[in-house]
Amino acid sequence: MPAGLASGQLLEIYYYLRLTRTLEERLVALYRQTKVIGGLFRSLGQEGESVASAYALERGRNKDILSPLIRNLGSMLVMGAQPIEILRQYMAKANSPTRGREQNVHFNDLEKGYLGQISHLGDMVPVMAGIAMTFKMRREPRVALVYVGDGATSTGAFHEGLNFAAVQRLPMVIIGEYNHWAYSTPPEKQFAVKDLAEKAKGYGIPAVTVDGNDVFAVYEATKFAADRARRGKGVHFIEVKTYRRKGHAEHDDQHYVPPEEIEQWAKQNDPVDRYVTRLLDERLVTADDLSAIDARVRTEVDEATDACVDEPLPDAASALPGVYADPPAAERLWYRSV
Amino acid sequence: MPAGLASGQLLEIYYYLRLTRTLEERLVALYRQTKVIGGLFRSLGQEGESVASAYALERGRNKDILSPLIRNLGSMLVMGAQPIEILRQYMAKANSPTRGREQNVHFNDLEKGYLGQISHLGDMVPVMAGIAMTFKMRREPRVALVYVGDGATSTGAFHEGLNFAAVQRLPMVIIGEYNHWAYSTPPEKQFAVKDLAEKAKGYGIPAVTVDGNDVFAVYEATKFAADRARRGKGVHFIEVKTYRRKGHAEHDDQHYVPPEEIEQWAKQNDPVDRYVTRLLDERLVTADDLSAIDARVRTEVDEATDACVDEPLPDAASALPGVYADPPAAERLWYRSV
Amino acid sequence: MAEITFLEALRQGLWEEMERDERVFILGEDVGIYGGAFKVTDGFAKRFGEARVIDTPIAEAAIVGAAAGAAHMGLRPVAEMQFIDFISCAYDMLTNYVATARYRAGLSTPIVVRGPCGGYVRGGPFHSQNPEAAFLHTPGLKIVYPSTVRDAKGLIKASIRDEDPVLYLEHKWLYRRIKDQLPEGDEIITPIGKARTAREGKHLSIITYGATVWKSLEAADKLEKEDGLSVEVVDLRTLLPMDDAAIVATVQKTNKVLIVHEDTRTGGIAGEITARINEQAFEWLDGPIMRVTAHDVPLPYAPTLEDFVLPQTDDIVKAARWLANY
Amino acid sequence: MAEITFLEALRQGLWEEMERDERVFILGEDVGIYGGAFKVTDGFAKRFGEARVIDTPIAEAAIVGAAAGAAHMGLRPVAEMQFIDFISCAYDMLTNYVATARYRAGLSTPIVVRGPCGGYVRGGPFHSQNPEAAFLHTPGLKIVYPSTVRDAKGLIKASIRDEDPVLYLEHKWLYRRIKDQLPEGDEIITPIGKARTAREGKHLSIITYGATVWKSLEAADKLEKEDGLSVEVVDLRTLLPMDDAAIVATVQKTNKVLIVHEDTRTGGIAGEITARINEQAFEWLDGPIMRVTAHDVPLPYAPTLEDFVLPQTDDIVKAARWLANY
Ligand SMILES: Cc1ncc(C[n+]2csc(CCOP(=O)(O)OP(=O)(O)O)c2C)c(N)n1
Ligand SMILES: Cc1ncc(C[n+]2csc(CCOP(=O)(O)OP(=O)(O)O)c2C)c(N)n1
Ligand SMILES: [Mg+2]
Ligand SMILES: [Mg+2]
Repeated sequence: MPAGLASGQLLEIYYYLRLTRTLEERLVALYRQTKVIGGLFRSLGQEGESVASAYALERGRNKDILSPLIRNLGSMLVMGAQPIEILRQYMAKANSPTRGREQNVHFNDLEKGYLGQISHLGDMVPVMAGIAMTFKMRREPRVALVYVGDGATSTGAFHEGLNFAAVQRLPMVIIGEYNHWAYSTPPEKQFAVKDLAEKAKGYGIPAVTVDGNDVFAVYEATKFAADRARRGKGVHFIEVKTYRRKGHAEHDDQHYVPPEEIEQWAKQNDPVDRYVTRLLDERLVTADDLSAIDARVRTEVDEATDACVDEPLPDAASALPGVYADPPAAERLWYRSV
Repeated sequence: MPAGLASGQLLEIYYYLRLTRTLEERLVALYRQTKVIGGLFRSLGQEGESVASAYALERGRNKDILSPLIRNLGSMLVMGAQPIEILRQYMAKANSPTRGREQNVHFNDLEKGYLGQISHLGDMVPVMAGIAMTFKMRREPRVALVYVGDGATSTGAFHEGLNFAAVQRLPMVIIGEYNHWAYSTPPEKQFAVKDLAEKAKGYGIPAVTVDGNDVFAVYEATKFAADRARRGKGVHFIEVKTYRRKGHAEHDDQHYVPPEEIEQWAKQNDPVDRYVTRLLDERLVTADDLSAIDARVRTEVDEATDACVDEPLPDAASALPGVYADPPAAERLWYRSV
Repeated sequence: MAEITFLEALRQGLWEEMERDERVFILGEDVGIYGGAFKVTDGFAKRFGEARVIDTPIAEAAIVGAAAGAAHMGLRPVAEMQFIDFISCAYDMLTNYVATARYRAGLSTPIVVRGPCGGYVRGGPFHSQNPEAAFLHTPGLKIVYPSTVRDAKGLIKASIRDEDPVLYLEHKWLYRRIKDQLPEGDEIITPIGKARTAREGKHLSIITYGATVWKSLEAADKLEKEDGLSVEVVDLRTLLPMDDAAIVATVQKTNKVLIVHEDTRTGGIAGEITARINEQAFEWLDGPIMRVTAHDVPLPYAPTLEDFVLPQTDDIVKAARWLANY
Repeated sequence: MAEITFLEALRQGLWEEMERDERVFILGEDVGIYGGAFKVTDGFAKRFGEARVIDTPIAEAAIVGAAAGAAHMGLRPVAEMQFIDFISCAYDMLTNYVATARYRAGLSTPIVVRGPCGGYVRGGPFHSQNPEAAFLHTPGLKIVYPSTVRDAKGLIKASIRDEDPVLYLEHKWLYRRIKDQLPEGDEIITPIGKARTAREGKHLSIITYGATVWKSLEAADKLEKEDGLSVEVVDLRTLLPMDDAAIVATVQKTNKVLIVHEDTRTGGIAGEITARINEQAFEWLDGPIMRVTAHDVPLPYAPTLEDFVLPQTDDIVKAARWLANY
């Protein structure tokens, strides 16, 4: 079995790949119906690295913890985030994990193992270093995994956090996503090295570059890095080469991208297609296994959508509580009660 | 002649080395007499790299520009800062370059070629990148040189500024000062690489490590880097290995330093001693040449001290003007005139 | 004379300054071929070249710091923050290095840092901020915040020509919502440091800026119709340095002041305005200076929550009524 | 009962919390073997080990961010800024990530960020800052600023035990200048959010905090002796959330308010206090609320300049006299 994955696991990975893509397609439909509030961010063409890297972690109550970015929906699903939670977040529903306070994938469940990001790029690297530091202090065999985009590696926060973790030899894995774009900015305007791995080596940690659209390669690299970190050997950097096939967000028409480039990646280098081809070529699973999963995913996404699409937005006054543990709620402004 | 330096230049370099050390010794005396206001920072043992790197630049009106740190007094003197300016700064005199507003070496003369730092470490790297960017935009054959301590390489500002300069291929030289301490913090608690040069390579720029207490080595490395930058080949990083023989500032008793370590550097690896020994061994200058310079320096420092030590502090109300070009002055507070 | 949007006016102002003065250049994230997240610099790279419209790495401290270095050397950089929320990453560079440069070291640092700010657009906590209060106690920095099409253009031009660093705040909600005609030909410059009377009135003054200028005007109309109240609306336009003369004048005229801003109540700049009125026009007050502001919470994302947290026209109406009857 | 300094009281408070609760740990620059630039953590590494007293790289954003991550996991980090001036480098992390965490994502982030602040010590523009105003419009953050030996200890202990992030500001000028005896044995906790009446009075109230509490007390003595004025001095102790009840109470008692702080006038927190009094106790005012503050300049380094720029006892005396005669 490739990467020592049992066929049950191979199908589970396929399930998460398919779920990520189908769920995002559903979000696009809802976006077009103006049911999504704010922007919509796609990971089309990058689902492989998100799912495979998360799948290589130890999952379940209080195991490893990762910090996803807007294009790591797949990694959250692997850690146990539910499609209905994602749908509710994007539609700012009262029942969404953040009760309509924050957007899209910006939410967390530390027990399941994911910490929601904030928009300010790079900030999650120091924060995840702090989580890894806690694992080390408590001698818990746990790992913190943080994703960072090729563009976000230019931020001071990324530098401070990665260096901090490297010096302290914290159990942390960083996935550097070389997806060829930071909004409209290409890598050559973002850094002067060819590979993010070169950059990472400057922190005194091992760094590898893998084919980000090869599910098995990403899975194996992450497993190796996580096990190594778990054994107390410190931070490990994994660069995944992939491609952002959609715009920065749905509004972005990608006029700055040579169209044939997207075409080519879609046709020849789609992570899901490549995964399926290999599974079938090597007779690891049957076409029926896969179409069964496709059907199951469709049903799940349909049911999740139906269950929440008509849910109410949060009650206005619910905006006040929870700024502090104590005092319990911000005061209502005086003129609201005159 | 070593490094292609004529004997006149060799003596000039010696003059700046001696001037730096003598001037700092004078400041210590003034500090003990409580004439210095605030802290006193020494570059004892590091004078070589400051003087040699600055000496390798093109100097004179509107040529190269450098940005010194608290331990780069020597580099400022080479660029034309006057001993009396330094003395006045440390004593916060009315006639000091900043008229008592800022401390020690925090002042500038952009025409002579130095930009004063602010205390916040790392911030000068982006600023000097901006100056280098101007040289590039105007196609001026000028270079910006910025010093950064081993500790300050941990800051986000260093990372953002260096990466920015590297991507834009700006005419900039960075001197990374590996002086074994950041206040009380040793390099191994500051970064996980052995040499700062390894760190710099992660930015896609050439980086070398040189013996920072070998005046000729630093001079040659800087000259090479500056010429290269001048030719439009972009940023160059030079790590100088040296040693901070005094505490972070005069108040620091260095209890965290193995005393023999300081001893050893003082005895076997003092940059001035090494320079003198070589000059004499190779008969490049005579002992008389040197003692003549020693005498000249003593006189200059004495005269500068006598000329300013009894000068007045700034007039109180001079604190108000110059926050903006317009409005011309901050208002005096109402109760000062009731 | 064609109608143009607030955004187009800003764009024109930038464009004209780039044409007028070759020392002016733009740097920021995606400002080049892409033309900026909100298309403010659309077409600039084509016209002025990539050497004067520079796409930078994602590094706000480097953007502001590099702008400062270039300004020391005589250039006139205009730095864009993709959203003004990200200026927090350059907080140190702007407050410690840039703002103090002239005072501490005699350096001139004529830079403009500009970017989209403000809420009412479902941006959530990190794409809706109003950072003015965090920069108000920064001597050496100027802060301008236009609310009209004319001032969007007039203030960007004045900011670029100013000898000191200017933080130029542009409200996203105004970008395409506000339209006006500008006289062609004659140059539009709005002096920095001067407020504007957006509406004359005699019973009560509303002092405000940015998006809430429009909500205040709406409220003023309503109060006129429904209560026969004559409400004066003062648009500060420049927040730092503040136009004390204009503030005092309106207090002396109406004797009642309501300060309206979109920022949270606690620590918002209404406090500073209140203190200045106390010091300079206390005797002229016929009632307490009151505030209409956002609630003291991070700005939530759901429309129901955002609308509840941010000040609305009805809030202004209610508060003004209460104060008028005081 | 031995007399101890302000600094020793802070040190004791930290020490006791480290002894009491193994979840508490310290991180910062040179806090370990060196014991911190001002020796606040002197001896801690020896007693508690380097695993709980962590020397970090020079990276304030990482220090605060890592503290936040550890706090999410149940630890109680105390992060030291070597000088509070450098917190500007963590401005984004503290205001955007840390302060919003509970509200936006239900995360608990009980961290303390502490460091030496303030002037009167010839520190120049970058070693003398008072950052409180920049953080005042940050819902989710608490700000405490002790002025007494007792509160130095009581507030650090309360801050460490608080469920939310606290910015603990310690004035360098008080470190070794202020001494007091503390009862041994019984535990000293100063509740967050409660002001303190430093001096009872009936003619006029001075509302202040930090170093200027002592200058205000000095002024009050002088005014008593020379003018027979009875001046009340309120020490806020907690700046966020503010103790409105205490502020209103003193206004109702004396009807005249002078606000004194060391920060620059424009944008300093006196504005917020003035606004709150206007809203809650306007009718009780027999005179304008006036401010005694620093001038609006970066703090210069020369003694003559620093003394001129910062508020002095005589300034408070003059201003109070003026207000008393109003
Ligand atoms: C500090 C900061 N600056 C700017 C932005 C605006 N911004 C949001 S996403 C983005 C591009 C990110 O590119 P990359 O890190 O490569 O991630 P990708 O979108 O490719 O997944 C930018 C500039 C931000 N969120 N944070
Ligand atoms: C951003 C920032 N954080 C902390 C400090 C306090 N500080 C001043 S000097 C110093 C040590 C600097 O070490 P290094 O960069 O190696 O320079 P060196 O003193 O060795 O020349 C520290 C921590 C500062 N000035 N700026
Ligand atoms: Mg990218
Ligand atoms: Mg050092």
